[in-house]
Parts: sequence; C-alpha cells; structure tokens
Amino acid sequence: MSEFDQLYREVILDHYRNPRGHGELDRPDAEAEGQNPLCGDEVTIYVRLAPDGETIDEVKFSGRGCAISQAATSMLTELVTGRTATEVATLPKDELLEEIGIPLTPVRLKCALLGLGTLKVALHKAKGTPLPEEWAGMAGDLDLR
Amino acid sequence: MSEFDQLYREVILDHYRNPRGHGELDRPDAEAEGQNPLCGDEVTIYVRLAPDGETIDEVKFSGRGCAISQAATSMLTELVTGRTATEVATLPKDELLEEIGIPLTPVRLKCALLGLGTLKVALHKAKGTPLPEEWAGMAGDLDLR
Amino acid sequence: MAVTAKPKLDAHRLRADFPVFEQLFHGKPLSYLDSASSAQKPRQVLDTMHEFYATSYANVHRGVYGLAERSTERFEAARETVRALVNAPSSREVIFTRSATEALNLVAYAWGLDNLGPGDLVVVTELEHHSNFVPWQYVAKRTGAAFRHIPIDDAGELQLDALDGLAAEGRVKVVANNLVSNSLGTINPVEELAAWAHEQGAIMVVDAAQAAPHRALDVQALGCDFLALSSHKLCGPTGAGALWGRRDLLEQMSPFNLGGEMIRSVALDRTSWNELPYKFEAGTPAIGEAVGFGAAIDYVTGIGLEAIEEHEHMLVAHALERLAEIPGLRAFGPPPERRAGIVSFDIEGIHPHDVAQVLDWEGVAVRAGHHCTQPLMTRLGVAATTRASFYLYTVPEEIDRLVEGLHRVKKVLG
Amino acid sequence: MAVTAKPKLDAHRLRADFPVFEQLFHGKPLSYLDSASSAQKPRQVLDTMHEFYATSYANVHRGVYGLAERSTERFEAARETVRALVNAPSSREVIFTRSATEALNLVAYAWGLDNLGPGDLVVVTELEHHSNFVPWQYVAKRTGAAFRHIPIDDAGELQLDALDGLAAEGRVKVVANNLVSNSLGTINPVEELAAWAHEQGAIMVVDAAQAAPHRALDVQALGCDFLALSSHKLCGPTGAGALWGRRDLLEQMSPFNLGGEMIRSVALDRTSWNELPYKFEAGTPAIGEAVGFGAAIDYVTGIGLEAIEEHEHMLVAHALERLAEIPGLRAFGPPPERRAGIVSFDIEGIHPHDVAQVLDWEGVAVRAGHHCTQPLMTRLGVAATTRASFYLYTVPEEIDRLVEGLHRVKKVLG
Ligand SMILES: Cc1ncc(COP(=O)(O)O)c(C=O)c1O
Ligand SMILES: Cc1ncc(COP(=O)(O)O)c(C=O)c1O
Repeated sequence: MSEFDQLYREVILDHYRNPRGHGELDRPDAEAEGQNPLCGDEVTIYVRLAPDGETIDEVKFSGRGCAISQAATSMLTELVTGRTATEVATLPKDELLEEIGIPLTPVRLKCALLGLGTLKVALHKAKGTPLPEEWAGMAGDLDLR
Repeated sequence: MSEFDQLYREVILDHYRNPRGHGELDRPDAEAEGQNPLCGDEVTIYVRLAPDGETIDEVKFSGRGCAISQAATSMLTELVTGRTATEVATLPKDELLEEIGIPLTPVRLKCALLGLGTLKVALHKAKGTPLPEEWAGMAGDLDLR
Repeated sequence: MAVTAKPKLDAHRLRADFPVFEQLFHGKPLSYLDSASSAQKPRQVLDTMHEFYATSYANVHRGVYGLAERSTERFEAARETVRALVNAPSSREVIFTRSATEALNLVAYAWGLDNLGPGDLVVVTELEHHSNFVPWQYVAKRTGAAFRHIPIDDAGELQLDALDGLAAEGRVKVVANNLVSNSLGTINPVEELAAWAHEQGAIMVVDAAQAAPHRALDVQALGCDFLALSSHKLCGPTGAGALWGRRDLLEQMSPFNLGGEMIRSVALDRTSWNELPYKFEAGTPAIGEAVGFGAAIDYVTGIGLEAIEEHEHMLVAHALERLAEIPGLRAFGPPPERRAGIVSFDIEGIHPHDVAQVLDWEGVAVRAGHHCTQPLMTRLGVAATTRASFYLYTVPEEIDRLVEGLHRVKKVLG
Repeated sequence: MAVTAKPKLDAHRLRADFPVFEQLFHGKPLSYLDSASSAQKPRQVLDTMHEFYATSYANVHRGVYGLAERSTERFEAARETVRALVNAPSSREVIFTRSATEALNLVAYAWGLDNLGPGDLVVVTELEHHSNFVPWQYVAKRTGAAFRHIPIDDAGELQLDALDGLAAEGRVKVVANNLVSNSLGTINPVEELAAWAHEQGAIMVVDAAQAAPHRALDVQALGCDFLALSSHKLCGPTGAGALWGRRDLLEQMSPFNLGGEMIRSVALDRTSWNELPYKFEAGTPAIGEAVGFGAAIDYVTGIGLEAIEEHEHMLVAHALERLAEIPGLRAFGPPPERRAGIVSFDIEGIHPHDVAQVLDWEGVAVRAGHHCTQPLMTRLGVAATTRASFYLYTVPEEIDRLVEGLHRVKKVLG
C-alpha cells in the first residue's frame, strides 16, 4: 500500500465524507472554539454532560478543515462519548492517533489533534480540568474592539 | 619598509610622544567632547577664535588615546590653525590623512579621525557649521540622571 | 529608438546551480513551487558562505587584527550590495536585520512608540502579510492610535477610493503596504500611496519581502520612507534581512534592540547612541549570513531582475491558462500582467491541505494555508488557499506537472 | 569512591578541524586569541550547514510537502539540542533568537515593559556586558523603575554585601548578571543571586553568552528564570542564539516581535498568540543557522565541556604566569581557579590599540577595547584593555607567542 493510499484509506475518507457528530448543540454544558494556526482552520466543539455532571453524553462539532482534521474529530466524538470529563481531560493523544491508525507528519498531526485539544479546552473552561500544555502559552491576545 | 615600520614611522611616534597642542584652553570659543565607540577613547577639543570670530587662533586637546589618534590630533592642531571655521567645517578628511601619510584600516581610521570629527562638532555647536554626517545619527541618548 | 530584445533567462540551465534538485522525492524529481515562502539556494551562495567562514571570519567592527578587518570588509561590502539593490542614497541607511519581519518591527517599535498617540491613524491594507500588519496593530494598541485598513476589490487590487474616508477620520501617521502581495501576487501602487501618505504627513512603510526577489527596486523612485526585505526569499541564507530608512528619520529615532555595538558610550547613569547604521544593530550581527545575502544579490542581479520578472510573467500566464482546465478551480488575484509569479487558488470541496498532500506524493511542492494573510483570506471567504509560486529556476513543465497532479487530487478526493 | 582522571582534550589535534588555521597572516601562522569575541568554526559545522541548505531546506512549520517536513525536523532537532545543553525541562521553553543580545532584549521588552514601574528596582552588575545592561537601562527609563548595580571589588568579584542596601531601596524586580564575565573571565555566583532575587520577588536573568561555550550549564541547578546564549561563541554560525525562559513566565508574557508564525489567528480587530515557543519567533527564523548551532553544540559536547573547562584553566594559569614576566603589565580579574579562559591586561603607558596592532604583525590576534563593558572599564580606571581569550583549539605555544609579541611591543612603543 503506498503512503498515499495509507493516509487517505477508506475509513478516513468515510469519516471525512460522513462525519459523525457534525453539527451544533443548543445550550451545551461545555463549548470551545479552536484554531489551527498553520492553516486557519477553525473548529467549535459542543459537549452535553449527563445529569451526573461528569459523563459525556454527546459531543458535536462544527467548522471547516481538511480530510484528516474532519475525520479525526469525527472519530473523536465516538471515542469520548460515555467517558467522564476527567478521563477525557487527560486522554493521551496516542489513543486518538491509534484510532486514526495512519502515520502522520508533524503538520498533519496538528490537523488530527485540533478537535481533541479544543475539546480539552472546552472541558477546562466548564469544569476546571487541566489545560492541554500546547494551549497554555496561547494565553493573551490583542483586542482592538 | 614593513607595514609595521610604516604605521609607526618616526613622525607619528614623534607627534605621539610630544603632542602639539596638548592641554586645555580656558574659556574657549568652541569646545566639544568626542568618543570612539570602538575603544572608549575620549578626546576634548578646545578652540580659540581670532577677534574676527572666524579664524582659528588656537586649538588644544585633552584626553586619552592610542598612538594614531594622539598623533593625528596633534597634527590636526597644526593643520587647522589660521584657517576659518567654515573652511575647517568642510575640510575633507583626506587632507588630514595625507598629512598622516600612512595606510590605515577602517578601525584605525576611526582613531585617526576622532579629533577632526570632534573639532567639527565643536564648530557646529559654536558657529552652526555643518555637522559631520557620522555624528548626526548619534543624536539622542538615555539619561537616567 | 533602438528595438531591444526582452531579456531572457534559461531556467533549465540555472537549475543546475541548485543542488536541491539533484534528489528524488517519493521516487520523483522535485517541482518546487513554494518559492514565495522561501527560495532555494544556489551553490554560488553556499560556497561563498563556506569559504567566508573557513577563511575570513571574526567578529566585526572592533578588531585591529587582519582577520577582523577582512571580516568587517566583507560584511560592509554586503551592506553596499544591498544599498545598490534598492538604490538607497547611502549605505548608512541600510540596517541589517534577521528578516523582513524584524525590519518591520524595528520601524513599528522605534518609530511608532515615540510618534503615535490618540487621534492618529495607522493604515495598513487588507492584503498585508501578518508581518506588516500585527506590529502596527500592536503599536496602535500600545499608543492609543487607531488601526485602519485599505480594502481590496474582488480582483485583489487596493481600493484607493477609500483613502479620502480614512483621511477624514484622523491624522494619518503611517501607511504600510507590501509592494507585491505574497498570497495573490498583486503588484500594489506603492508610489501613489507614498504620495498620498506624504500629503497626510504620514510615513510610508513598504514591505518588499516579496518584491525584492522578483523585480528591480528603487526606494527613491518609490518615494517611500522605509523598505523591508529579506535574504531567504532571494536565494540567500535565512537569518538575514534589511531595512532601508530615510536618513533624517533614522537619525531622529530611538534604537530598537540595545546592547553591544549600538552605543557610543555607556555609563551607569547615561548611555548615548552610536552613528548610523550601527545604532540599530545591537549585538553580534548575522555576519556570515549578511555575506551570503550579498552573494545571493550578486547571483540574482547577475541573471538580471528584469529577466527574472519577464520569466515569471511567462510562467504565471501559462499557469493561469492551464489551471483554468480544472473544473471547480477558482484562481484569485489580478491578471498576469499585474502580478508576480504567484497563483493562489481554491478547488471546490477540497481542502488545500489535502490538495498539497496529494501533490507532494507526485513530487510537486506547493503551499497550503493562509500564507500569513488571514485578513485577506477572510475577505476571500476561505480559510486557506493552495498557492503555487515560481522563481528563476522554475520551468513550465513543472506547471504541467502541477496540473496533472490536480487531476489526480480531484479523482481521489473530489 | 573511584578515582577518575580529569578529562583531557588534545588541542593540537582539534585545530585540524578549523580551516582558518591553514592560512598565514603577515607570513606567520595565526594565533587566534579572540575567542571570547567570537569562536572559529570547525569543518563539521560548516559542512552540516552546507549539506542542510543543499538537500533539506524549505521554510519551516507550515509546509505539507516532504522537503518542508525535513527542514522542520532539523530545525526542531536543533531546539532539542539547545534544550539538552542547558538542561531545560522542555524544548517549548527554548526560543531561537539572533544572538544573546536579542534574547536579553526580548526579556527586557516583553517582560519588562509590562511588569516594571515606579518604585521598582532593576539591578544589574558593574561587570555586565552592554547587552545585559543597556536594555535594562532602557526599560527602567521607559517604565519609571530605578536602575541600580552591584559593585565589584578590586579582584573583579561581585560585592554581595551590597545586596541588603539595594533591597532597602525599593521592590527589586529584576536581577541581571552574566555567569562568566567577558572582560575578566570571572565566574559569578549566579545561584546565590538567583536565591536572593527570588526572596525579593524578582526574576533572575542570566547572560550565559560567555559561559555556554566553556562550561556545562544547568538552568534548573542555577535556579534562574531566563538564560541567554549565542551560537557564534560556541563554534556555531552567527545569526543564531537562544533564550531559555521559565514556562509560566513565558506563558504570561506578551510577544516581542510580531508577524508571521507567532500568531494563532489574525483579524482586523483581534489577534491572538500562538503556543510556545512560536509566540516569540515572529517571521522566518534563522533556520540554517539554528541547524548550524545544533551542529556546533554537538561538536563541543562531543569534546566535552568539562574537558574544555579544564583545558582553559590550564591555559589561563599558564598565561597569568607568563604575563607576569612583562614589566609594567597589570592583569585584571580573579585567580585562575575562579575564571574562564580570558585575561584582560594593561601595559603601562601603551594604549591597547597599539598593543593589538603590533601583535597582529606577529600573527597574534587579540582584542583591544572596552569589550562592551564600559562601566567596568570606568571601575578599573582605564578606557580599554588588551584581552587574550582561549578556546578548545588554543595551544600553550600561542600564549608564548603572545608574550614574545608583548616584548616587541614594549621595545617599539614603551
Ligand atoms: C557576556 C556577554 N554577554 C552578551 C554578549 C552579546 O552576545 P551576542 O554576541 O550574541 O550578541 C557577549 C558577547 O559579545 C558577551 O560576552
Ligand atoms: C509580503 C511578505 N512580507 C513579509 C514576509 C516576512 O518576511 P520574513 O520571512 O523575512 O520574516 C513575507 C514572507 O514570509 C512576505 O511574503
């Protein structure tokens, strides 16, 4: 199998063409917007928690992105549903990468992990779970409004 | 004659060991302090003008420096005495360099021309003659006093 | 009037100067169509740097010994080479920086912090590179000045009829624009903007990072006050760039970076500045890289900037014609005669990252992203584009490979 | 406890790595005794840079294609090499700069402008290099903070008993010191200063430009908050340096230079910053130079920093002993066991420029000047000194040539 066929293997193209969890949630319990500084892609993640306030009941996402980021975020929604916020906040990225199951270069890794990072930020904002380290340094901006 | 003997030829060593015009002037008509940023050498130039307010009657200098800068400044005092301020303000540096009469590398050129530049600054301050271009960009400092 | 043949260059022959093309990628030769991001380096530049470091290197400006003199001479000769490239009146006005980005920050900090305040307007354009955009946003915010932009029309050209409205809003103090847009290739009317800026009492800051590699520059003809460029886009090493500034402005400005080299004297309670250009070159400069930058300018001007410009026009016309074959492909920007060798495009329904990834496996290197022009992307209604850009070593066959590759992209991901 | 032999290096053998020594100057071999100003470059570093540019160069971080990935990998590997050199907890905390000077300016601007104000004290030392002195003077002036210094004693060592007096004067917010003085070679008690700084609630900024080439560094053991170093003093190319900073401080800081690469997103009215370390690396970085910096660190650590330190102690002891032969020569600074391979001296009645000039004709390259430490020169009561400095390629015979040369100097100019 060529590198090419491996990267765009059937399951990736399937998730890309028919993303699970694509859409928005009304009045979500957690929400965050993420940007990939390399290409300008944006994703918004919405989380609905179970009545225990801990278990993730539903995750949806909206936004634009490449096949890898769309497929990875689609897989992510399946991966985390039913888990607790605390678990997901410390979910090793390798677990998602295994799911994706293809070798990724550093740039494409950013694409693949945009959804996961944004989900962790959403949980951090709603529940105070740890912030992923690559987001901590982003604190701050220049607001001219 | 080796490069070495040329640079430190007898006339240079003579001016260095017995500098003409070394000393200070009381209540000079023009005065300025110059620094060589490359080595920290400092020179102060004092000028006495003739009653016409134009002709340079006497030039003296104080400060520390290497053989080249001391000798060059010593030669300078002889070179400019009797000329007008306006003439000296636009004196081509080559005229002094010819007097020195030895090939100089860019760093040693700075040494040789420190006195002339400082003299031009003194005249600029006293008489409004043009500022040498290499001093114009120095305008400004950071004063914590 | 004598009829003169248009200057020509032989890109097939020039390619041999670039060792990077001797390799295969994914088993295929390399079509490097990302020169707007950074140019490849010819042997001539690499050998000069190697030779310089091996035989003539020492720290510059202060050493009395022969090696230091030699090093200083080479460094200052490179400054003169940059001066000649941009036709500056004096090499005292040429400051070495790390990059065009740093050159623009130097102006924003050292001129902006002391000269801007509430009621003042800083005017950039909608197609600026972030490097001539964010520094101005930053100093505007710090000083209380207003931050405004000149919009573009649908062809990617500046809408100069917006200028009157801007002038009515406050005192215009800075106008900042790139001479060539790195995303669209648009050649902007910098002379007109400079004239307008001066009518307003503003300074005109030109980002020539993308223009310098591709066309002859003349700061006096442009009528600008500052101009930034960088080495790495012009076949030179990274780590070197330059700022040209008008002498009287540079003389009035405070320094930016502070430290060794930029001082006349330092004491506990008072420090005064060195002469131009050293006042703006704190610390050990990028000596070997400046020498490499000089060698790169020699290389490029040896070929001839007019010949390069002509070559790129030919390539971009060919590219626009061939890209029109691809269904769903939308190319942004002006017609070939008003642009440099850069084409940005969108393929309906396919993300630029995926386009670039598939092309990579075909041995075609293009850039996918916002190209550090997010406000422009927003204006175009996309997050990113795919961009192919050309240089003196680009041959038309590479554009044909790009088009073939795009057919493949469509087949797989369309 | 096992007895371990002290590490040794063979400087005669290492010299063969440095092509600069293959030439004659004024018909004589070169004794390069100016390594504190900048080190010479071994073939290994030059070849790595050449090879990198020839085979693996593209702009970093954004490209999807293979060449850009390769380039990014090499650049980020160099970052990891710097991290390991200073034992930083994470390579996210390592920021590439042009030089140590720029690294120090980054801290002064990006931390200083937002965190200093009236009533605060910025404390430097009397033996600082201008690059860790003037930036602090500048931000102190801009913010209204007071600027103070720790004096030295006659042996060139810091007078720590002045600290209490400083603490009584106001809120100490910054303590800035070089680990090794470039003029005297003094190894300063940075750990103690860092502990004191933290007691005061201040940050400790270490200038390791002169220490990094000569001894093992450990930012965690030093207990500092920022540490600056540069490539060119460590056998690497110019145009590259690094700042290490404590993560939480870097996260809170605003950026310094702004532009491409350092943003997360840019819009007309709002721009947000990228993650560490990119937030502080605006524009195209010095990619090839970072790769060369990495190769230089590999070269130097391959020899072993302990072996280098030991070698320099041997040389400096030899130099101090032999220089004592020259009548009227006064050597500044501490005894050999408390200094790096640097000797500054004065010869009564002879200006350092003249000393260096005569030595040059003997093939001996030394530095004459204030070495960017004018406040120290003022303290020593001289305008300038002559400085001889050593590195891994220095052999004792070169010091003997220096001493012979000084006899000649005395004969001509004494
Ligand atoms: C102690 C010290 N600090 C700072 C610097 C400046 O570093 P750079 O040459 O990287 O600008 C130097 C070298 O000149 C130095 O010796
Ligand atoms: C138009 C334009 N301006 C500025 C820059 C930034 O220049 P540098 O890469 O030298 O930081 C670039 C290149 O990225 C550019 O294309």
